[in-house]
Amino acid sequence: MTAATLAEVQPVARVYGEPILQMPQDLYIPPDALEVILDAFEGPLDLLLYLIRKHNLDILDIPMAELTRQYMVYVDLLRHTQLELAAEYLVMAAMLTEIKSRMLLPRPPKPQDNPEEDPRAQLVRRLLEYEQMKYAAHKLESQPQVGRDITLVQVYLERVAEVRMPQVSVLDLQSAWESLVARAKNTRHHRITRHELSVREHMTQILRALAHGRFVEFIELFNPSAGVPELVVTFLAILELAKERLIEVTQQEVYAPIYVKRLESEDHGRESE
Amino acid sequence: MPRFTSNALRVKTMDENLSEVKLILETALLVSHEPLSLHQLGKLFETEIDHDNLRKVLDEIKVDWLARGVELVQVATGWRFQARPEYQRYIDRLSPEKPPKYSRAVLETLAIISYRQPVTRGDIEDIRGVTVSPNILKTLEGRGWIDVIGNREVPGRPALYATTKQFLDDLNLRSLQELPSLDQFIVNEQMLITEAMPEFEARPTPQSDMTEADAGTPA
Amino acid sequence: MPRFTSNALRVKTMDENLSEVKLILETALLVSHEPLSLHQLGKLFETEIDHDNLRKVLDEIKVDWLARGVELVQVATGWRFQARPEYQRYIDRLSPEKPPKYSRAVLETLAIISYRQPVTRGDIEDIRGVTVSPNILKTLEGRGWIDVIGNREVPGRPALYATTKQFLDDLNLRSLQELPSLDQFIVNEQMLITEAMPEFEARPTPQSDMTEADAGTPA
Repeated sequence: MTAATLAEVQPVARVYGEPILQMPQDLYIPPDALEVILDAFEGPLDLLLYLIRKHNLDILDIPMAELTRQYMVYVDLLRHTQLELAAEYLVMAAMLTEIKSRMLLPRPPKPQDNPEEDPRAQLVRRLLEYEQMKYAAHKLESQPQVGRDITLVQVYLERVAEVRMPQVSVLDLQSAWESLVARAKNTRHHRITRHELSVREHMTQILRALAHGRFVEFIELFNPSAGVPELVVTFLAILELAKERLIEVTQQEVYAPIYVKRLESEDHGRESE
Repeated sequence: MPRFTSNALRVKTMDENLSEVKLILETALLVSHEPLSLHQLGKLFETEIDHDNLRKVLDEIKVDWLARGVELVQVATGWRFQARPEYQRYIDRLSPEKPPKYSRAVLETLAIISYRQPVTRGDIEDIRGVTVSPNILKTLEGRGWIDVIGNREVPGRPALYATTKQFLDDLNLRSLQELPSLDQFIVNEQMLITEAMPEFEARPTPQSDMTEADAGTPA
Repeated sequence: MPRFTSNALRVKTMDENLSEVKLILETALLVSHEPLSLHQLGKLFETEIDHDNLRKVLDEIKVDWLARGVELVQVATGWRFQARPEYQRYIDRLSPEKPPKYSRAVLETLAIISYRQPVTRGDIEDIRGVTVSPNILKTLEGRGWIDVIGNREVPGRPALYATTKQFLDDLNLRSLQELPSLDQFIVNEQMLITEAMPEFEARPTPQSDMTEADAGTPA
């Protein structure tokens, strides 16, 4: 191993309990340290990049022979323990060898339309791409992160378990009615006109007004200020109620006040409920 | 654990110090998932702050938040910020759960009562062509949308159902007349080509319609 | 559908209305577990408020909170309140729990997906020069930071990975354009030697394992 040039205090790794105080300065890594050190790299590209950067090699002028020899040593050592990783280093070694051999071969005259690329160019591109992504990973890691550097506000909300009631719209009612009529079409027709609805609404109102079996004077059921159509509809509602035997309309004598009363309680009483 | 010197607390005057303490307490309480006890709140600071002083600052924060949608409250395990209940309905709109739906039987029964009131259960059964379970009427009564307004004077004195004022309110109607007219439907039924869906505006209806309808109903 | 009237919004003056809108927005943002988009914020109100006006009110809230320990920020999926970084060290004293620290393999994979998306596992392997274990992708998917957005139409139809909006939210970003620029890398290429250098931890080495394995393997 060459003399240490960096004075590092923390051991970078331990091999057989012995601290390694710095990364190996040579391309050559002692076999003892290899496993530990290779573990620290993400793969052959990472190691190659490290070696190039560490030795301040020109990325365009990699000493291929030396690197290749070194890689073969790694492959040999790795194949016992990490076969898959060994394969990846082997691929890299093969690539390095190929580059080296192509550089040694005499170059044939290049055809004009297919200029031969420097065999190292592709490797260099890959190394630069990888290095850029390592840089990107570093940048991403230093980006503030929720949970690590940023805490989100979270104010408590006591949710009252509200019973949610189904919502019904008038359109729901309309379509329910339409499907009813569609179903009953063959037997009967239900024609609900606006006019009839208003009569029915008044029937309900009158029955409510006559609650508790009290007598109400006929004219009290009318609201004279509401206009003629309203009066007519109220009158129709009273007639309809009388026809359905829901109310009783009585008059003692001609021109005496007319009284209206609900029919029920007189004959039957509420005990039937 | 290494403790870093707090620049924020290394301040010149007491007042400044206090306002920073307040900000730190407020921030911690806003981000905390659970109530923070005085003991926990004390741990926020390098220099010890006694509980009386902490309580004083917390009371100040409480006052600061009086006019907001969120309030600082003290619960069994400590202090926490919580949204005022009045704001829940707004927040609920963010994650609307599918509201429950009434069954077709309930909707049809409601439609019959709305359009044909007052009606007995028998009337409803006649129109629907099937038995009406008491649960359906109970559901609608429970909702406050229908009630019994009397009994029909026929054997058995069946109860007469009608819709309530609350039904109109809940459906945003002023009167039953604002229910969709079904005239349009009848026209369609008669295979006369017409355009759009019925609209809610009042349309004059021929008086004779009702008479006809009545006459047309088989006795 | 009938819309029910909101008392809180039925106010006398424009000013009152606006301050109520502000309180509702602030409260919803303080309570929400995730960022709220303008669309979601709009749903808080009965009456429609256009996005420009919402944005104006949000900006006002932002200003209101300038001198506090908490700030209103906009990220990819919307707006959220978060503690200012200066206050993080106080908060850390309350709950020192941190999300997992990722290995270099995970970080490099994430970087490649972030900056080169959409990419297949093969693309990632080409760049890193090693096999990408499925666990790495699972880790990132589990965090909700990446997902499969399709398949490349080549033999085997490999899955295409991309980053999610949650990834942007978690990194406090509004869009991929806000990812740290890599331009500097090209300029400072030569200065990367130390930054790119792997860190070594003093790790107990399975020495005996290696010896055994070596010994056990026939030469």
